[in-house]
Amino acid sequence: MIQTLCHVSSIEHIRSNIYVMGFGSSEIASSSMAGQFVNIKVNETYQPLFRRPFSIYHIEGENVKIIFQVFGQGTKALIQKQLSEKIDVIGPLGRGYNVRDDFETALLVGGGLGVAPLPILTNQLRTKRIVTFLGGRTKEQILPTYLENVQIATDDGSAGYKGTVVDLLEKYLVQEQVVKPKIFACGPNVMLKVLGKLAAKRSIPCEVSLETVMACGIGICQGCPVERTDGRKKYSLVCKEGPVFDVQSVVFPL
Amino acid sequence: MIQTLCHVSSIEHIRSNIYVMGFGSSEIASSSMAGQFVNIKVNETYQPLFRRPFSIYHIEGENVKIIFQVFGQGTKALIQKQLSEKIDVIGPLGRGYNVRDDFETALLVGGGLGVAPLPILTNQLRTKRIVTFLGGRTKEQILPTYLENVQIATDDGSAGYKGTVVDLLEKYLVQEQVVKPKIFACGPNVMLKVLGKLAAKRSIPCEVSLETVMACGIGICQGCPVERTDGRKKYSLVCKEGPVFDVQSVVFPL
Amino acid sequence: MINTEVTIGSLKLKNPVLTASGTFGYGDEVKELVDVTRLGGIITKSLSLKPRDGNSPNRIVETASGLLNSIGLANIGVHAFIKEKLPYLRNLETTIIVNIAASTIEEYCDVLSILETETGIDGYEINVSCPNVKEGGLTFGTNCAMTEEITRRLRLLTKKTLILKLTPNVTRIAEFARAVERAGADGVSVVNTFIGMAIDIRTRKPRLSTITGGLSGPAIKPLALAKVYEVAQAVKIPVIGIGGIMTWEDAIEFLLAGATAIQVGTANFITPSAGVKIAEGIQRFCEEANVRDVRELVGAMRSER
Amino acid sequence: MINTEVTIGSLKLKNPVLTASGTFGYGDEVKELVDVTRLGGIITKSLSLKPRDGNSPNRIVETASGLLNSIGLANIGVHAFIKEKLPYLRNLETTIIVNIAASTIEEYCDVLSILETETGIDGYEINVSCPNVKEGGLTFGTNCAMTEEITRRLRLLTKKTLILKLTPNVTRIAEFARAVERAGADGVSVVNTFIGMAIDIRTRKPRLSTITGGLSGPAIKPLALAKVYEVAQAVKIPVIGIGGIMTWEDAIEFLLAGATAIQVGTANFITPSAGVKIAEGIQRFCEEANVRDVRELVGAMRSER
Ligand SMILES: Cc1cc2nc3c(=O)[nH]c(=O)nc-3n(C[C@H](O)[C@H](O)[C@H](O)COP(=O)(O)OP(=O)(O)OC[C@H]3O[C@@H](n4cnc5c(N)ncnc54)[C@H](O)[C@@H]3O)c2cc1C
Ligand SMILES: Cc1cc2nc3c(=O)[nH]c(=O)nc-3n(C[C@H](O)[C@H](O)[C@H](O)COP(=O)(O)OP(=O)(O)OC[C@H]3O[C@@H](n4cnc5c(N)ncnc54)[C@H](O)[C@@H]3O)c2cc1C
Ligand SMILES: Cc1cc2nc3c(=O)[nH]c(=O)nc-3n(C[C@H](O)[C@H](O)[C@H](O)COP(=O)(O)O)c2cc1C
Ligand SMILES: Cc1cc2nc3c(=O)[nH]c(=O)nc-3n(C[C@H](O)[C@H](O)[C@H](O)COP(=O)(O)O)c2cc1C
Ligand code: FES
Ligand code: FES
Repeated sequence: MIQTLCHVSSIEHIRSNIYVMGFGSSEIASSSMAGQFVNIKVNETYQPLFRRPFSIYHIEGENVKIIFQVFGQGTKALIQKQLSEKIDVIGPLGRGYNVRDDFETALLVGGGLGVAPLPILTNQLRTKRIVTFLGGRTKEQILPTYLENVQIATDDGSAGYKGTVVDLLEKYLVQEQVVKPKIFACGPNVMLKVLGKLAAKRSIPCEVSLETVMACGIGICQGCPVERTDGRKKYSLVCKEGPVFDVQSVVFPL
Repeated sequence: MIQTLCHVSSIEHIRSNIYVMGFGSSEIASSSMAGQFVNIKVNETYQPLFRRPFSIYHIEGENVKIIFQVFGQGTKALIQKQLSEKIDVIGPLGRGYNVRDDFETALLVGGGLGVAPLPILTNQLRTKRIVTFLGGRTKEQILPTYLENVQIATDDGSAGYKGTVVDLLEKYLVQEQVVKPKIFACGPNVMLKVLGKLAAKRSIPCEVSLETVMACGIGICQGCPVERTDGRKKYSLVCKEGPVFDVQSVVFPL
Repeated sequence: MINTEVTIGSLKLKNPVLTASGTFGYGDEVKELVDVTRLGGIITKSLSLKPRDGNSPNRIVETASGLLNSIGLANIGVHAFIKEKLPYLRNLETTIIVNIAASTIEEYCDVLSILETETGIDGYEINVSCPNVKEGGLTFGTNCAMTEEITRRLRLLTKKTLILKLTPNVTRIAEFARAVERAGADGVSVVNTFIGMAIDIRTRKPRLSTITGGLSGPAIKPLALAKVYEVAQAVKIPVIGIGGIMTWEDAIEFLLAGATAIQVGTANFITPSAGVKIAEGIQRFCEEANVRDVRELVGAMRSER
Repeated sequence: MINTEVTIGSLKLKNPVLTASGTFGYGDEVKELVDVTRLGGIITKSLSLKPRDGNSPNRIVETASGLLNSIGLANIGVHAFIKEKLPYLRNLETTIIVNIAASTIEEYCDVLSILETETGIDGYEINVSCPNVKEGGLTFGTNCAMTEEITRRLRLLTKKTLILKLTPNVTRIAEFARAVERAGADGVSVVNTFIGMAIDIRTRKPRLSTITGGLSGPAIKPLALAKVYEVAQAVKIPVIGIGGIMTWEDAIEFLLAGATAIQVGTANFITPSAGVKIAEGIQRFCEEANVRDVRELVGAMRSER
């Protein structure tokens, strides 16, 4: 974990309001685990006041890439950046996916921009068999770059299976013989919650990456609790003990 | 006086941290009097919260130009603007110089960026004889563009007379026969105060443009008082009753 | 058709958006920039019996998302108001509420009595909460019994809508709201500015000539909203929400917290037509959220867990 | 050589910059990002007798230049603190001040007594001002007699530096400061957060699970500075200024207003090394302004007109 001023190395406009931005930091690039995030101060003003957390999307040499949708003040400020301008980044942060478990098939599930941690994850799962399931409202929301064996679900049927990505995964599990599977997911809470039920029913281990509002991202504000199911303690901090959790260990706030 | 979203039509980097910016507004361009100002919302955030007032520098067709020095949050945000981006301007505001008095020679005096209202003033004084006195710390601060019969004073002697611009004016008045003069000035308060004494001594009418912090620029906040000497009332509002005042009518806050 | 009309005492406002006292002059300064007839109403700059010069400069400081002011109730006095400003205001098709400030109970009574003889005034807002004057102001506004007494005395003098404007600089604002309700006020305006200060570290002098001043603007919005909520829980008379309202979204927050109407202050300095835009935004929000009467929003925050 | 050391009670701080309770964890979370030995000291997250889970989410809202929080004093409890955190803190070359929160006077006494048996703690800051808990918190902090009584009782239990942390949510904070001075406190921390609130207009729900919370950050700086000034005029014990300090310039303002030391809170969330940078900035300012002892700045505002 470091705080560093790094140069913006790439800004790609992917589609409609989705951008991929790269910045150079050999320290972050060399130490990031899939599912971890960076916390970015998008400008030098108090508007916005907080940093904005973004999943690490891809690592290319010394460059760390994030993918984001232009949404509010933070992301609007971010796309104002010019190439080689400096940005203030803290990372890598949080606990990522556990890729060292005993499993053979990695089932990657991304809903909408929940695809964000899947490319770096794909990279770090090189020795495993990977099947990737992407869901979105329309085909526009499907971002298969860097991914392997991609299966698509869209709400409006504009690409792939018409329905939710969890339904698609369920159909796949029914139809195919999957050897020692483990699910790695990221997406909206509603999706993760339904996915948790499917994983429980089929006894498949499943890790999910959560989002909450974060003031600090490093465990000093206590602002990002997620309720636990295991009774050991009431809450975990998403920024420090997560953002990746065993899907069965957390209660999804809807 | 209108509020208008207008396009940035030009951004010129004049020298070191001084810029001239133009924006298109036929209404403002056609109704501006020398000494009036525009009040600009430099971005859409609350940082800075207030508009920033700038003297009207020059009018070119439909384009209104301002000149400014990059200083703090407002001017930093202003130079981020791209050509043809929109900015939110209120203007023209305030009471400008009275160019219809009974005088024959206009003595224009500008200290530093106090040169700002002099080009438009020069234009509106076309029928008079004009002599312009510019002062600055160094030659870098002298901006003679659009001006007539320019005489220069610098503190360090790097251009023209070595000394203050008021001293230079005094020398000029001693040496030359000036017919029915009137002084039009803008600059730091210390300069205007000394100038006021010279004008009083020589019984020359003298109007000066003042600066204060302004929250509204249109007379609704009562935030911009300048103390009066004439006892009629204690304060005048710089934004509405000024920014141009008879130098003998105001007390300079130093 | 959506109903945007709200009622405070006997007063009907065509929409819930008023301009806050001291932030819209006497209403005539901005006529070139704003169609004031589209506001719910105008609250004029605080008037005192005699004209007041106001505090010496500097009176204004810009802070992070805020405005610190120490105007000191500079105003032309009630007589000049009647002569120079009221004729214009009287003919406007919008509600006119005159704000009164004073240093003694008698002065409040005098100013109100003088105004009572005039036509064209729809109601009064009583400023017992200015942080920037030596006498009156907060000495009254932080004294609950005094605030109650002022209300009681003024109530005897007018049948028009009487609104007390409270200061947030107290431990329990609800007590003050209850006191003025008891004393017969038709509404409470919540809040005036928060006491604040800034220092120029270069000169080591306070940035305001009076050392402390009042903070307004977006910075105080969360604080003002909490005060409005506290008061709305405590009294039955309408609450008028004020503090950092810059957009229609901000205004809706205040309505949901329990405000029947809102006032736009600092926003006018940046965009004099802010109030009109906010009124339009509220209307549009109602259309889109299928709210047929803006009053349905008042206090409609869902606080169940 | 410039002296940057300041004294609070018997405690010497190597420089006037402390990290504020609840905004720097227990000091160990940030060791990769900050050289904590360059701080004047660390004030740890409020400790209660038993661990506290804290409030349910959502606990955090970003506002205009501000942070609204309702953490609810989530903490590991005094025993776990002693076991898990103190060993690390004890060995740091910086001052450690432990902040204590409680729901009863007895609990304050119990926690302090337990901590008294440990080495490595240099002083205590008593939080009687948390706006986000049902019991204790503001019920104490807005009650002057109670605040005085807590101070008196705790004073009997320790010879270490005892600091009371006051809430700004009162009419006259100076009265509280005088009460704790009278009761034997070595210093007062001014201020905790301001009560605030925000509503999600789409869901119509409050953005915080507790409806209201506490506002911190740049938005409150002018307000906090006015409170510090008020308190510094009223008491002789050192005042520790807190509220919206993001830069060394902000810190100097608080010193000039009368603070002997300052605390950095919200700024840590954006830049965990903010405190160190502020300490460096103060030092540099002294060098450039030819101030040989930082204590010369304390209360050095020039308020003559
Ligand atoms: C661990 C983590 C990883 C993330 N990774 C990514 C990523 O890879 N790509 C990406 O685009 N975003 C990601 N986010 C979200 C991101 O941090 C920003 O919140 C988001 O980009 C919007 O920021 P903004 O400043 O543009 O909008 P804001 O101005 O902050 O938000 C506008 C509105 O949306 C609401 N809002 C903002 N964020 C959230 C949220 N997370 N949940 C609910 N409401 C919200 C706000 O309350 C506000 O009303 C991640 C968040 C976390 C916690
Ligand atoms: C009628 C009028 C006309 C003006 N015309 C011009 C012009 O033509 N060109 C130009 O460059 N500027 C002009 N100004 C000043 C301008 O409005 C801005 O104040 C200035 O550009 C600095 O703004 P900023 O946001 O960059 O700095 P800020 O961030 O506002 O200021 C940084 C620091 O400087 C101080 N400061 C800012 N402005 C002033 C001031 N006027 N007096 C004393 N201290 C101040 C602030 O208190 C702050 O500490 C004019 C002002 C007025 C009132
Ligand atoms: C420059 C200025 C002058 C003000 N003058 C008055 C006044 O004369 N009387 C009054 O009751 N309130 C006055 N106020 C307070 C406002 O009416 C309002 O209560 C406060 O600014 C908070 O609202 P805002 O955040 O929308 O500005 C003034 C506020 C400002 C900023
Ligand atoms: C997330 C958060 C948690 C806090 N927790 C505590 C706490 O446990 N005990 C306490 O005394 N103050 C607590 N505070 C208050 C801060 O210590 C400080 O007084 C306040 O934030 C104002 O300073 P700032 O504007 O620099 O943040 C907390 C503040 C924040 C923002
Ligand atoms: S975001 Fe601060 S503790 Fe998690
Ligand atoms: S700046 Fe508002 S009255 Fe002049």
